[in-house]
Amino acid sequence: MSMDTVLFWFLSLIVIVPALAVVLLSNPVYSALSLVMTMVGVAAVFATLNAYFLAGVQLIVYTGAVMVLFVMVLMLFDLKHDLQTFSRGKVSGFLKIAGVGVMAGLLVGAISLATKKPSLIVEGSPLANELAAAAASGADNTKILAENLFLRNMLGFEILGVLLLVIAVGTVALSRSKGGTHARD
Amino acid sequence: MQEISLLLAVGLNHYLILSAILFTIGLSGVLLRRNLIVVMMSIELMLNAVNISFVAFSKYNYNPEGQVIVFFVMTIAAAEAAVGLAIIVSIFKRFKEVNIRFFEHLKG
Amino acid sequence: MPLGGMIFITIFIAVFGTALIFLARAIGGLAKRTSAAKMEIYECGIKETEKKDSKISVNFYLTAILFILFDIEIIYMYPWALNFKDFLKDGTGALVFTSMISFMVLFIFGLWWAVKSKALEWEK
Amino acid sequence: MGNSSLEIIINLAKTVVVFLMMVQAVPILVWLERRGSAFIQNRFGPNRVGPLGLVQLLADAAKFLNKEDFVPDKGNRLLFYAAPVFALIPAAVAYMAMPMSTPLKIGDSTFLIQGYEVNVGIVFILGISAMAVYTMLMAGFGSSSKFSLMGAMRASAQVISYELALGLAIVGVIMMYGTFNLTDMVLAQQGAFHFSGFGREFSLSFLPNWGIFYQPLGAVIFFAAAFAESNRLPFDLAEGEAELVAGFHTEYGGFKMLMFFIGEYGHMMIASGLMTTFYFGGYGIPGWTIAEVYQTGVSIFGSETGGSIFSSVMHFLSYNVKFAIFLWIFIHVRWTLPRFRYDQLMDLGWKTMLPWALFNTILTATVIFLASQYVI
Repeated sequence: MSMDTVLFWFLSLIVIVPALAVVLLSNPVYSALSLVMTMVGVAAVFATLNAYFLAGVQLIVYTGAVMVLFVMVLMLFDLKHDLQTFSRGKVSGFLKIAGVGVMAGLLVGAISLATKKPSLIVEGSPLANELAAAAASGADNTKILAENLFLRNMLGFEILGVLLLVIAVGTVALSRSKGGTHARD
Repeated sequence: MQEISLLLAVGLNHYLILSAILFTIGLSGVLLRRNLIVVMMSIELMLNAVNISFVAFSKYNYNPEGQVIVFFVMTIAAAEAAVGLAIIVSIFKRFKEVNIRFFEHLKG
Repeated sequence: MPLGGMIFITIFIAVFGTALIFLARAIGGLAKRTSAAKMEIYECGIKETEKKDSKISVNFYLTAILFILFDIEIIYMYPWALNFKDFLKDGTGALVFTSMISFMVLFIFGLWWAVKSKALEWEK
Repeated sequence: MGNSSLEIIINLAKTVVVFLMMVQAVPILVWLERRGSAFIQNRFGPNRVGPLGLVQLLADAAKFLNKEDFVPDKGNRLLFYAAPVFALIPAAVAYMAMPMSTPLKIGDSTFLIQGYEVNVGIVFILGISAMAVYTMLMAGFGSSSKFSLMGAMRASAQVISYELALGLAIVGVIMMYGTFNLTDMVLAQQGAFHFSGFGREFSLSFLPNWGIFYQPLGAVIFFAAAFAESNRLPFDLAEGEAELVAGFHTEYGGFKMLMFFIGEYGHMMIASGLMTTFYFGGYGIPGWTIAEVYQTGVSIFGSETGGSIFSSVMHFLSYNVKFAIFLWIFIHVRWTLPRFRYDQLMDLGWKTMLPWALFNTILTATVIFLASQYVI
């Protein structure tokens, strides 16, 4: 057993067990904290895949920002245990079965597709050789990521900037809005 | 012999299966849970599962585009969480309730 | 990345901290229930009142939402800053510089809007 | 992690040693803080137990151990106990990545004087120390007290607000050194002040090549934001005694309280270490390059191992002197400045420091851009 193998199995445990806890625990605060654990595990999985910068971004964005917002909102509401955690009835029973079916289907599909090993390697694709070299030496490949992001995907980057601006404006407006048709009081 | 090599030689398949399991857990969370916030968290789980497979493909196919896409997905996911939670909070302020069963009122 | 070391030290600290808490509990013992008031939460000596409706200001989560959006914009600057000198050497510097400046203009506009719409105002 | 199993064991033991060093530094800092505050306020401070009151903290620890273990009835027991344990983790795991000296070469083996080296050091430290917010939220929610919850909300909103200014101040540093790796940054700050641009070379032989001379505004913003990050006065709104009793640790006492303190001092140490590494040359000694120190060691001890040990020890001392100066500034500021009001605090973070940090970034980028394009 090499170090990487042990790490992979340990990390998949770290990822999957809290993920199950997110779905199964009835207290939403515990769910949120389990999700934080999953996010940290996913960051570690990124690190085993040589995506060091993305692992850091996962930590900063997900555990440091998004999940803080989730936990803050949960504490703002002060929800205890959900009265009715899971959905009931015939329709939702069907949904449960369908969910398990999709799970099985995805697993089988993934395994069968992957074992065929289609050649997805783009021969001579730009930066591929650099990435291969970086992967072999275990060095930081953020510079390759940056070159790709800012030279080849500049339009997407600018559009995301606009999107973030629109969302900042929208959320402020949304949380400031008053009135509406369904107000109870 | 087959089982032992499956355990020892970690490759692309392993990461894909991990991603598939995580995605399915997230999907069942969306389908089964009734708390809106937990539903949102399950969506985050699904997005993370997709990210794992992107990064795995990026590593094993030597293609940096995968990592850039993950970067974009993270941005979109965070933006989605921000908007979603803003909506949930304004719903909660009005109805004092975050159970989806309750939102049948919002019909028509 | 030395993931093994990180996982090791995290587990070590968790075990260490738990052991310390149990040690303190073993030496000091559990709190003796001499009266019901002792086990209540502290509210300056007044009898505790159940909080049904939390009175926490909405501004807290509004701050958190704005934080997420601006934080991501800052994260985008990291790989750009890392590679900026290399871009300049490659001759693509002007293009990348302009694109980031326009991105920053969007950032400044968002910040200006958040300030102007009084989303960041706190009661004095 | 290393090649042989012996190296792996030594590297793992090293992380434990760094962690214990951090924990051991806390009593000394608390003593320094109490004596320092007494000195500033013209009092005595702890001076009864042991020489100069140095053993006071051991006595305090023994007293903490004897306190009875209190959990409020209404509280959430799991979160209440988990919060102090979790308070130790982010600070320690992040501090491990700080380079404290030159690597120690003994025979064929090389040992880094740090817990472990992370090649994306800055991003790693920022990401891990951002997780400290959960400690406060867990403690605030676990005690289910109004004061705790209010304190936790305030503290977390404050920490995340200042994280923006902190993260943006670092962009200028990354741009200058072109790396995320902390060791590479320290090596880039060796020698005398020099930089090339506008088609010529600038150098000043009497100044060290430290980041502070390139990024003065960034350094100021970084340091102020670091104060807010570690919840120290003048930014300790989370535990403003006048309004919130003690903030998120209102319900805590005894040893659990002490663990929160270790976490808080850990964040102070990270801030000081980062300040040293980014802006003050890390472990480098001004006017004495690493190679020269190594040669001096070789000439004194007559062997390469001796030179390596000498270099490690000297640089470790240099790092710790700078580190201690910043820790003292933390303590001194705490006892000289009054506390902000909450709206002033948020205004300072969002409306003053964030725009200035942005200005710093744009200025740095523009200067670097112009320096590479034009000749004076």
